[in-house]
Amino acid sequence: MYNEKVMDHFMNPRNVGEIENADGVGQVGNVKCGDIMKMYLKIEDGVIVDVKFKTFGCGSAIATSSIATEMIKGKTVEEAVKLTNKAVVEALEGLPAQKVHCSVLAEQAVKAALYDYAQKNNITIKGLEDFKPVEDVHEHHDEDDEDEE
Amino acid sequence: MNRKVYLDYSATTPMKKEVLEEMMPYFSEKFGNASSIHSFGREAKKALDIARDKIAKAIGADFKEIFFTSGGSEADNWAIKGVAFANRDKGNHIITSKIEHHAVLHVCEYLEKHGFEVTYLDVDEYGVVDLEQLKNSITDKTILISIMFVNNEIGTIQPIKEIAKIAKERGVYFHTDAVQALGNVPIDVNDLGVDLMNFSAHKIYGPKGVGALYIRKGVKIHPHIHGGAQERKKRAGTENIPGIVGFAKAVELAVENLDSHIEHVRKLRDRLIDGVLKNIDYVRLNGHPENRHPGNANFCFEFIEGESLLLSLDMVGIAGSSGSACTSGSLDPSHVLMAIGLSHEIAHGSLRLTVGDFTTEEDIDYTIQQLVKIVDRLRQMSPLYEKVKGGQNNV
Amino acid sequence: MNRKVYLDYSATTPMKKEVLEEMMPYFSEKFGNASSIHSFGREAKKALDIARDKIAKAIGADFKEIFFTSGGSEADNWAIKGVAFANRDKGNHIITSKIEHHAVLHVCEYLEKHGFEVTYLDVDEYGVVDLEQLKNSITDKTILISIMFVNNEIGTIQPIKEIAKIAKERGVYFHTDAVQALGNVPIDVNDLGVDLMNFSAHKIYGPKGVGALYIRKGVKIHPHIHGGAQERKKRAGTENIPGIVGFAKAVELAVENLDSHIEHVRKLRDRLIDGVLKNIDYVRLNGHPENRHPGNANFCFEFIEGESLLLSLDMVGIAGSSGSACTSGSLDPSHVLMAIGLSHEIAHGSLRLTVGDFTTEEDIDYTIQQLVKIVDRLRQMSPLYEKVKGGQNNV
Ligand SMILES: Cc1ncc(COP(=O)(O)O)c(C=O)c1O
Ligand SMILES: Cc1ncc(COP(=O)(O)O)c(C=O)c1O
Ligand code: FES
Ligand code: FES
Repeated sequence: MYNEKVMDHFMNPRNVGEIENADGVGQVGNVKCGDIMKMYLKIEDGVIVDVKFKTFGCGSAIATSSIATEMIKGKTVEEAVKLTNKAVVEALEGLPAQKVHCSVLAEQAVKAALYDYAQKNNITIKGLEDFKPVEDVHEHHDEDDEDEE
Repeated sequence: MNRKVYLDYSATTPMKKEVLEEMMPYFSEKFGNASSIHSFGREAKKALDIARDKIAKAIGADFKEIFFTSGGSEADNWAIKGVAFANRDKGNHIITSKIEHHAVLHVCEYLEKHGFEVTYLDVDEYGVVDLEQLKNSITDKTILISIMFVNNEIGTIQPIKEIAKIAKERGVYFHTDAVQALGNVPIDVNDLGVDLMNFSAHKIYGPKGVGALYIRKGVKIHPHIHGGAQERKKRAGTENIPGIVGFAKAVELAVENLDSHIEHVRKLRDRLIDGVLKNIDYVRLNGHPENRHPGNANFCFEFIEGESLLLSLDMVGIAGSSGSACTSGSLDPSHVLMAIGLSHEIAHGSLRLTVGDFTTEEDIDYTIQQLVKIVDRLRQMSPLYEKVKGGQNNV
Repeated sequence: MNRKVYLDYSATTPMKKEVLEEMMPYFSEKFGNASSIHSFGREAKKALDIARDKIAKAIGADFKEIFFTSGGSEADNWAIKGVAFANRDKGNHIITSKIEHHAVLHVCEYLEKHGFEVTYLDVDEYGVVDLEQLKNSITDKTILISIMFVNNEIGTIQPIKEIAKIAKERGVYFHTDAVQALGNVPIDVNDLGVDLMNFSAHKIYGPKGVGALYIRKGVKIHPHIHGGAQERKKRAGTENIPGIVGFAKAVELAVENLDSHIEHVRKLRDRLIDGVLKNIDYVRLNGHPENRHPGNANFCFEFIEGESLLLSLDMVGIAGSSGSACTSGSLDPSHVLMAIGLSHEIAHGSLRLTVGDFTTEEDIDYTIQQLVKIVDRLRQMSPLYEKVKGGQNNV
């Protein structure tokens, strides 16, 4: 059901853990599946120098967290904000349709951590103006319920 | 890592050698259509009759009360829709439980859209239906009670005999889904007093795509598949003779070896449960402590999620399940675990391991050892575990 | 008398060696439940996907348009009931023909009891439906046309493409029962333009208890068996992997060898027809002279009755049928023969002989030789024959 890349990030997740005195911490959850993702950012001069995550979730949730941390590490805050779930799915070379929402969780966790950083430092980040740190991510993609009774 | 440990016998079983041997002649030699009057047909008909007779005898039923289907789900659908529509003039109320298999629940939901009313009985923390609630739910509109014999997720065995007694007193038909019961608990339809009961061959080392519905003589039920005169005009379609012959053999073996099977799987299952509870913290055993399927173990591991647990087990060759196989595509936590009162979060960390005839002690020990490692690894990643254990688990 | 000649390939076929070989690994080794996420399950799922893909390709359909069932009858039931109930808001009128298989006719009769109206189209003396009558029967209440591709008794092939065109023009769904067509005529769902089409594996040297329904993308149809999420949530039940794998292999062989199969059976069938017509008086060939199933021969022998003919043939090892196998329990003359205008008397003397891949020239010659003797013997006993032949036949 998952491709090799996803399984690799699931079995050998990169950047698992926590950062003490992190500059930004974000936690998001998905009501439908109950999964939770937490991101920690270390930011110096507007650059993400370290990132760690913890995830309570399915294989896809763990794999997307892992690859998302890789994708934003070393990036500027402005660049990291632009991370989309689509890019995460592409980086993982695809996810099963009913698992695409897990990647939304990863995007939201990164944004929530950046939002926390912005709040703490009293700054605004371009692209995060409308962000609401909600714990519930609703996006869901159900495959084929086309013409059920 | 080449070791393979199959602990998902409640999802399906490998066919036994004896079953396949029994089926072999019917594929290409004795291949006749049982409805044909020539020698090829009569040969097939004879095999069909013998198979029906074996299964009838195995559950104390009459030959004419056994109807073959394509599996457990079809039989559930037939039993419930068939009785509901045939008795619509008497009433439109059906009683079932919250922990039924989807082949019962989704049929009930369908019937609700078609003028029926359904009561879904609660279960206690062990998954046992409340008999008082059952009694109080019966009205003069009630035409059917459908309560499963053995739950497929948590293994809990229901008080079928008591339910049958209540149903009989109130003149209501009683159907029980015995897919997980056959071969794991003794079954006698008259002793139990049920009116309809269904089975599936592939759960008892028989072939996939075959099942049966027991319909007590006199029960008013609609035919299920219209067409030819097969199955006493109630279920049309050329009979799957090899499948039915294999099913009968599997039932025969299951009944003959019931005691030794139960002893074997119970011993290993208990070893598994003991090992897990002793070596892992924050784990809960779901289902009834004693009155349960002898091969079933169902755990909730707090702070971790079922799919990642399953995937990790799979990576070391261990096959388990989180709930029933047919819902594994779904994101919702098990309706059974919700019904016994677990929270979403805890229900999410569920793992069903079911032991079978080919399971060994080494399989169990290997599984315990791997589970300890995997649970630990996943908990280290979990933001929920962090809170419990405090700082000490930081990397 | 040990000679056995099987001439009932339209009732069922022996499984081919290649089919069984393909199935074997899935009974006891690769036995997983296709819904399980572990390696055993994925292995099963892969086999299922490959099988579905093979069958889709063989008929020019999309992978997602193939739904597995337990056989031809279940698929007929699903197609018709499923479309009827799902489109009830658009209308309640169904058009079919008088010569359909009972799995279609009895479903239509059932629907008539549940608020639907059914037009049963006439056929001409060859068993071909009347396209003008079809056109005139369509009303704005018509939601479904169901006309079989190849008739199972007299072998007549219907103008499916023309019917599909008419259905499309009028915005009505078109289902065709292709159980006897698969492997005997070329099939491409898009070229034909049908919306639903069903098949049965055991008619094409595949396993019993497996079939499929092709459902064109977008067709509004209700699920058939409620329960697990199998078959895109439309047909629940653990998939019969060995059966489905065998079915796919049988379809593959049938499509690959279509031309040589047709040539082989047509040659032998024509030899049979010629031999019978040349050597026996008062015999009639039923069905269309050219547009027919390549292996089908259907005769009426005047002055004698079908069952005694069948029994006599069986005594010399020849397996034939009088009409479809599933009505052999019935005493009524074939509804198909009545529809093509035969009298009760004549219809009663019908014999269907269907030739298949394992039939030989010797089988045919032996059959002709035996038929001559048997028909003569039975006629000598017949009071009807007496009248025709006058005193000369009295004992
Ligand atoms: C035309 C036709 N439709 C449907 C069926 C039913 O198929 P099955 O026996 O697989 O249910 C048959 C054969 O019995 C048939 O010949
Ligand atoms: C309790 C119960 N009922 C019904 C079924 C359905 O049986 P089948 O897969 O043969 O359709 C199953 C297994 O899937 C089951 O465990
Ligand atoms: S299933 Fe919800 S995050 Fe994966
Ligand atoms: S006399 Fe035998 S069927 Fe009527």
